[in-house]
Amino acid sequence: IPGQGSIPGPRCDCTSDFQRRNGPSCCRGCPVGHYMKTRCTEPCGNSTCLPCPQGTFLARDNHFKDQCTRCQACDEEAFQVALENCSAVADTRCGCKPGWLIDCSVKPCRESSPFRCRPCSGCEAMYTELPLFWAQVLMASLVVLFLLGATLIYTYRRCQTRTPVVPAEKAGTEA
Amino acid sequence: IPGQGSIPGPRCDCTSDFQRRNGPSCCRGCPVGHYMKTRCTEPCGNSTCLPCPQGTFLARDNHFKDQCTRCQACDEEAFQVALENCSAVADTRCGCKPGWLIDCSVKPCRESSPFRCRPCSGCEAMYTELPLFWAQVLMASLVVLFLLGATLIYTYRRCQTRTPVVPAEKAGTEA
Amino acid sequence: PKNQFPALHWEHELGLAFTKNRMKYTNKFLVIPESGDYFVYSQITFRGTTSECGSIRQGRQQKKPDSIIVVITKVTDSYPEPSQLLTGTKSVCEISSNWFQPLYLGAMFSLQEGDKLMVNVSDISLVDYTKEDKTFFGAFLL
Amino acid sequence: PKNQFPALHWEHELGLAFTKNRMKYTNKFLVIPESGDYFVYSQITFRGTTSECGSIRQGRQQKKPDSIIVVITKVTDSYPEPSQLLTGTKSVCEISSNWFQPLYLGAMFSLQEGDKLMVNVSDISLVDYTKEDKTFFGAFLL
Amino acid sequence: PKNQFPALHWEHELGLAFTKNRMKYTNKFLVIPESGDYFVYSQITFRGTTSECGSIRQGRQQKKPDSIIVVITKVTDSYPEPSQLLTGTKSVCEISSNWFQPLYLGAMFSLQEGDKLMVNVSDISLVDYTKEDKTFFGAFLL
Repeated sequence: IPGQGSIPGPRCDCTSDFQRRNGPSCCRGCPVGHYMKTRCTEPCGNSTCLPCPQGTFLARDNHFKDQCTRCQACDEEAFQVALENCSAVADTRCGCKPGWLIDCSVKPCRESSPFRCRPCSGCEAMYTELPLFWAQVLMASLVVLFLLGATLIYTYRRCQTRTPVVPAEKAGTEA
Repeated sequence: IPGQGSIPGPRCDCTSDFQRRNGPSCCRGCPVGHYMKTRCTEPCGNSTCLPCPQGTFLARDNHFKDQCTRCQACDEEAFQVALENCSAVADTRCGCKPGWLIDCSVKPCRESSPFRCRPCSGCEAMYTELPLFWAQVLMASLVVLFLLGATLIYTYRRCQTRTPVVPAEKAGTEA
Repeated sequence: PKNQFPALHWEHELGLAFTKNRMKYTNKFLVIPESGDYFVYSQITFRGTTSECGSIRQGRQQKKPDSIIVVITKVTDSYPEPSQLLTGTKSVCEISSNWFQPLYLGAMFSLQEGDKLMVNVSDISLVDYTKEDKTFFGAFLL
Repeated sequence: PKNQFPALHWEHELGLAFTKNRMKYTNKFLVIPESGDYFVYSQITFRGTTSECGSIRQGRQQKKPDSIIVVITKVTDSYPEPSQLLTGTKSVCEISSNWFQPLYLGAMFSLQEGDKLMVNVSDISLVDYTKEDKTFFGAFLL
Repeated sequence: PKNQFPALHWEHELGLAFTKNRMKYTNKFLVIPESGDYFVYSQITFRGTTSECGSIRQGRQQKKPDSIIVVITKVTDSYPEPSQLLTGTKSVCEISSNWFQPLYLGAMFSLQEGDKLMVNVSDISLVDYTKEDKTFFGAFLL
């Protein structure tokens, strides 16, 4: 009936942070670490929210998700460890044991890229200043130089031994 | 009623080139560059045909296809260009700019094989008889040989100039 | 027709293979019994010995790969040319003495009664037809 | 949001593409018209020229591969973060002058009316968009 | 039984995983609740460090590749041996320091009430179990 005044109940216009349109009615969302079991029955009422089961989480609040997200597992084959175990409010944080280094498995390395953990003793040698390739180039040129030098000295010596020691005063006449 | 003579209307036996069985009735097909919107209603009538929308084509006529085929796109990452843009009656024809060569991406190369375009200036050098790698190896060994030869000749010459010409009869006493 | 790749024959009765609800198989084609939306799928396992591209002996200049291609093609009375519904295409340049790998395809299409589906491959000699669980082809009405 | 991979645009009307039964496509998203179980699938064909990893010239020390990734992501009003439904991820270290390969994904999910699905890829410049039978994305109610 | 490959354990309740309409999951098996045609599918993402085959240092002689295999197997009361419904098999000979790739399978089968489906893999240590969107297994009645 047009013009019917509505009883001035608590404001329920789905605009405040805590009430959001979810399906037909306007409900309070679920807090972090909880999933929505059932929607609220009366306007701006509370949804029924239950805690995320072990092995799942939800990191945001005031939501209507009916399923918690699976926690990721750390890749033990790649020697990863859980720096932070999964909780109802945050995913597992995988990393490396103290003294082990993160070695990204791909290039370019992205936030979600797979990685392996390497014991640090190995990583000093790997992260020497001079990348391996240039070390090889350096070695090769040293060898070549050495060889060249050796041939030079050898041929030079051979000249020396065959020439008799020329007495100083005769030296002039040869020029 | 058996034996009922049929009125000798226009022949509509679905055998002529323009009338073909399509579903219950026998209709005229759609022309090239058009798709069939709706079938003909009376025997051997015209189907309702509409032009292919931008980005699609149909290259054959007298057909009942209700959807035009998507035009292919040229692979810009591989420097391809549209030699002929897609029209309602023909697919895009992809190729290379003038002065660029088609470099098939696979071996054996087929009609539908992917290809890249290479600037021609580059391609003469690339298609020299002697594959690039062996040319490099050849060059390198020539340089090394030249260097060795030069050092030998230089040192040999240096020995020669300093040894006086030894008269033949004195040669024996040195051995 | 666009691609002249050869079409494969299929077993349609023995073992895991079957046709039902008026879906027919004749001469390399699955024949659609009634118009509607169908999910069409196929896996082809390819295998071969190493190609020239993978033999890295003749120096390091990078070679062109071979390729394996599978195409699910529709033939229809309403149009004189077949159309390519699904294509799986992969380059092959393996350094091992031999190689094998599958290509899987699957998607939904609106098909008409009488439409025919076939599977074409770039090289039949590379298809591993030895086991029905490795190479297969099917369609069902949604 | 977890992965900041770029999302792909899709053609949804021309050629083999279509939307029906109130399934909508807007601005890179398929919009779910009614709650239920859906089969969601996609194939992305990637192609590229050989990466640094495959060029074995500079000595034999094994290199890190590049990678190609496709993710089918759900965006929903009920939760402020998108969730990854399906991920195809493959390392790439080809020795040939160029390479191309598809990644296919498909599975069933319980989706809500208004949920939006998109396809993200690690590198858009590697996606082969030239033909609709090589790169596609779809969903249907079971 | 034909292939002695180990079977995988699956999560069937948490995250994206679910069972409904009397489909059960027990001890590595999906149990078929009623006879009918089912679409069965799975993706396994494998990952590993480079095998001997890929290390090209020891001379150029081509080596035999390793392989990754996934098999969807049906176990039924009506017959004492399991039967292989779907097999994905790929050779692996990567030159990069590590590799990762998925194998996807999916097809329709006529199954009986009580039939059990499992997924076997050639080497469990190569399976990337870290995220549910990369490795999954499912079936639904058509």
